[in-house]
Amino acid sequence: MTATPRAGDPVITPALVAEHGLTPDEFTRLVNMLGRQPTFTELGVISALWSEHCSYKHSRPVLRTLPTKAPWVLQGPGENAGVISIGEGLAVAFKIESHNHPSAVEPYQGAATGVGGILRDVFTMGARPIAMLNSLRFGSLDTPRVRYLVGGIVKGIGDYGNCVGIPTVAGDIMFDAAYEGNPLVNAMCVGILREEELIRAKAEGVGNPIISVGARTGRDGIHGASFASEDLSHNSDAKRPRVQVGDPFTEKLLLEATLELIASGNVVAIQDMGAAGLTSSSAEMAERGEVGVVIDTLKVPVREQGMTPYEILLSESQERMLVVAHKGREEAVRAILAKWDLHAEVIGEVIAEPVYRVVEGSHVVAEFPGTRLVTDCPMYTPEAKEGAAVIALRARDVHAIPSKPQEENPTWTLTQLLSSPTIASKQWVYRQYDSTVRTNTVLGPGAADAAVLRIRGSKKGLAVKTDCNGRYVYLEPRVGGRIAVAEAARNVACTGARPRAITNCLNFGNPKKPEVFWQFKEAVGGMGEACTALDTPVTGGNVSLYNENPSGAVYPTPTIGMVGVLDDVSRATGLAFRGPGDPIVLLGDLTNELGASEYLSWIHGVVAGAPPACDLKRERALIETLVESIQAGHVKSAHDCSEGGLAVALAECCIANPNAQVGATVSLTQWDHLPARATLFGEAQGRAVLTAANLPALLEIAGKHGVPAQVIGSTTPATDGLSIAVSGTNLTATLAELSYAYHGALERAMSKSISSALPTAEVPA
Amino acid sequence: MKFRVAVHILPRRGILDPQGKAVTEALHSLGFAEVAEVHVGRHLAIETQADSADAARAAVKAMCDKLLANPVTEDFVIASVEAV
Amino acid sequence: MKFRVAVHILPRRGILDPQGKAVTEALHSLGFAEVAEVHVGRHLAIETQADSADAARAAVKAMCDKLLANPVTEDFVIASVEAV
Amino acid sequence: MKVGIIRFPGSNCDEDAWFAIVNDLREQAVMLWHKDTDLQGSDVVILPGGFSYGDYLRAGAIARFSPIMQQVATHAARGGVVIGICNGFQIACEAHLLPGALLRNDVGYRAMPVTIRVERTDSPLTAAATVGQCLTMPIAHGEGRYTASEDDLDRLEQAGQVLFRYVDSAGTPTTQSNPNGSMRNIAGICNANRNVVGLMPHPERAMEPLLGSSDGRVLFESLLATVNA
Ligand SMILES: Nc1ncnc2c1ncn2[C@@H]1O[C@H](COP(=O)(O)OP(=O)(O)O)[C@@H](O)[C@H]1O
Ligand SMILES: [Mg+2]
Repeated sequence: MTATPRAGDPVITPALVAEHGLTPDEFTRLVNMLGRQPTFTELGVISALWSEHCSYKHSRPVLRTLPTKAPWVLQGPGENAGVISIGEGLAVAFKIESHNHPSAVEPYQGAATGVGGILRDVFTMGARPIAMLNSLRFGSLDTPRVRYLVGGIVKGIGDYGNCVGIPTVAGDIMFDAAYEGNPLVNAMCVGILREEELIRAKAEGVGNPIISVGARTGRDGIHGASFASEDLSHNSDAKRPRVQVGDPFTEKLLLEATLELIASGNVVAIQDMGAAGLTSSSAEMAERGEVGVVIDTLKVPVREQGMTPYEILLSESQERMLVVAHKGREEAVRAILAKWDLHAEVIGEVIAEPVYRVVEGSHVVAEFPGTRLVTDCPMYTPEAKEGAAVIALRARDVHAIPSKPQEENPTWTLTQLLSSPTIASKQWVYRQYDSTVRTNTVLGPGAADAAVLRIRGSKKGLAVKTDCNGRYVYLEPRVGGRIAVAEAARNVACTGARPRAITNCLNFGNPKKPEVFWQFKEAVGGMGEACTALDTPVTGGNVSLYNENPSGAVYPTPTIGMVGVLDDVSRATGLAFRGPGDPIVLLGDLTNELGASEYLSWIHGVVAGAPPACDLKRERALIETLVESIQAGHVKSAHDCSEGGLAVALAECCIANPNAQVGATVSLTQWDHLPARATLFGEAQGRAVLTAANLPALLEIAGKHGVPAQVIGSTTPATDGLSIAVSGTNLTATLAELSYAYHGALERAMSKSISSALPTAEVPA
Repeated sequence: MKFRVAVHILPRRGILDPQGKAVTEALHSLGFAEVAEVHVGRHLAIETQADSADAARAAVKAMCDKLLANPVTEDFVIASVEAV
Repeated sequence: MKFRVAVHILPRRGILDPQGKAVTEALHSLGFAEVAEVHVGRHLAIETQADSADAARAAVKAMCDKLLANPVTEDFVIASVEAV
Repeated sequence: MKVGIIRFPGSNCDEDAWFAIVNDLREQAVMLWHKDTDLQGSDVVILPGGFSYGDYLRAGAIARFSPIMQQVATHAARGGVVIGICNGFQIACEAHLLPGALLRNDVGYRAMPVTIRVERTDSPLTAAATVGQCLTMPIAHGEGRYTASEDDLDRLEQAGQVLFRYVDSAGTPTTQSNPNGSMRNIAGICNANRNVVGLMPHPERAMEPLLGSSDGRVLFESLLATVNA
């Protein structure tokens, strides 16, 4: 059969091809593949499948270099989500995904539908979602537009997850002018399943019906996938109607129905209709199963009259899934969905003939030979070259930057840093997220370096966290890529969990720019090195390119979503000091590193210097020390040193729990060869601040792993405040002043916002 | 002069209106089978000072454009302007 | 016949309307100092079959009494009934 | 004790309630589907938290018309115990099983631990507690601002129907300790017959020290004491 145009189809012109984002070479490839001119419908299908978002055409060769295997990895990259075994027959499915472009245009719905999409990716594997995380990057909060974005995005994430009833338990947020105009919204979902329940999105079995499940198809978000592959420019505003609206209520029904459907054994495969909707879900399922498919657009349940096959295939209406069922079980499938007030409609069939065919009743509107529609896309390896500007910034001698007069008093500097939105408590955000629903949250947002969840019926627990310091990656991509993994692993290990595997979301600029592609290659390289060294393979992820606007690209931001396992969840350790009289132990060492620090950026407005060195052997040793000593019960609290350095980490340990604050008296005078500001605010890697339950045992374990460990002070009653002796000066602060700076900063910044009155921040009721 | 201006804000046609859908289905199950469609939006009653009704209307339109309605997903109508 | 009925549902006077207050403050901070007060309620657009405009109005009133408005805290007004 | 937990489309604290009864209290529980028409001999009915019907229109407004709500009303009219938690409280108010209404919080959605003070012990949810006892447990809601007319509130107070109030760490109801703008800091009430109780905080999320608080236990133990009395 051959596809022929429908009455009223636009004529295929070079301009129309260009509008669909296809290069002339790509179009030639399409014509060769078909052996004829494409129909309009075929052009639409290919423009979606060969978009960056679906095809990974600029990133796939680089991604292939990442380590993806370990005995506990049950499913690596290539499926809806990665899956690892955690023993006892239990497995964890998890994945992170970006919704940057939709959120920039319509923050509330863009972020909400991002959460919806990643949830579906996890429950289509047969896993019950148990936790959500989110990683956000914004410009400066001084800008009303940024406050509007923050308000809408946070509310969108909260409303969706809260309504579905999945706790949002962790994440990370940073603010930097580099993200002005291009906020990053990465959402991660973690689910749990029994190993035997794992199901893959692989169409199989000739004659099996293909079923559309869930919401009806409307004209929402047509070409969202190609949209996500373009720079945000001024005329993006004209593309606004593409934005989809989420319905978390339907999602909740879909979640329950899907898990019931999988348990029923009636289905072969399930996939979310995400970016490029029906097109990509059906093509990807066919490709994995190496089978042909036929789909009849007249059978797809639609929300609006007169939708064309083109629109039906490319719609990104939310809360829909594509199911391949066993032949003859159609009624059983319908019955399960009907229980949840959802529809299921047979819209096609798995066929032996190796083609991807779309019909509208009896009219063939698209037909592609072969079953490799997605991977037959052209692959590119663009030129990669480091930008001269970054080389110069990195080479700058940041120690030559003079201190400000106010820094004479290091308490001033500390309170300034604690109120930097990047460091300050994110309570304003996570108070909008239900973090305790499902009653598994042992350590929620703000309580520990990573969130900890118990697993019912097991002694084990999971620790999860997202991280990435884009400023480090910008200034030295390979090192920044390593640090992103190392920091996420450290955060997870600080709760007592062994880091096990990662998912990642690669947020970069336009890959056709040599300096951007260089960042991409280097950062992924560094990430891979760290994953190998820390034994945390990559199980999946997502690439978001073209995060640019006329003023430039975002910082290269390879967000890491880390999953770790605690053997005994009752040992899970928080970051807050637990009471007076405990010895404070510093694991790791102090260095004279200030480059790329939050101190330079927030206090001096300087983004320069090399990021701190990241020695992966030492990171590994630190992690081993943390896991072993915490699981043995020798540790009362643990917090790693990250943005703001040791002084900020110590302050956070004192004030993190607003209801039970604890003072500390610390001496760092043995490092008097270092400048005080490097000692206090330098961001040397591989460090953590602990309080010991059993000091000799802790020191012994550190010694065994070759990790420097010293007692630097002890905890005191809250009334004693925080005091840190450094060479030549003394930092003393009341906990009240530290708390005011840290706990109130974000709320104060956002209270200038009018976003709480904005409509996007108000609907639905 | 003081005016009371009423504004209706409704989800744009064609954009998913989950709230309207839920209410429609609820009305059906309550026996109001004759209901074809419901859309749920916001009603704003704004009391404001202006020199004339036209000026009040223009000011409220500016408020809607700037803040009250979401240009991406909603349409608004200024339903009435009354002197009070 | 088919009718489009518009309903306004507003928080009863005297009941705290934090949303209205937030909108008022936001308008002030955007420079609309002339705004005295804003109340935010719901606007419903209902398309329904009925034999006459009066019958449509009566049916919608019944829907409001039963489901659409909360008698404890809200007042509703059937603002318009139009044949379509 | 047999507890029937009603699952509405959009309920999401139904399993949490089930675990609280079955795992923590070691009593019997049964999940009841909203389309069911039989309470299966439940002594106590729990309307759990969540977003029934997406909370579209108003929280709880659509769920109250679910088929099983007729049985719940009959059970309540016969003096049977009904507990509405969070969304369940909203449903109970919409169904007129409890007086008043729960409006949108003055500050927007809030998820955080709160402290509530037990005001009365003559209710099935507080029988095992003591007056003035302070309990810490999570809230997680956007529409929990308890509202009624001043007269109705006076009547509620007089009849001892206010069971819980939001308080500070010293046990005093203050504006600061009120997380949602509830009138008179009300966190939970009962009906005039004292057999239907609604509260916004989540006692079923505060059953184990591992999760940060076991202050919810005393409320579930109260149910047990009431049913076995
Ligand atoms: N977007 C968010 N959503 C939920 N929790 C968050 C978010 N951002 C930060 N948090 C929580 O706040 C705490 C501090 O986070 P972060 O500053 O990233 O810690 P660290 O510096 O150790 O990586 C963590 O418990 C984290 O999970
Ligand atoms: Mg940390």
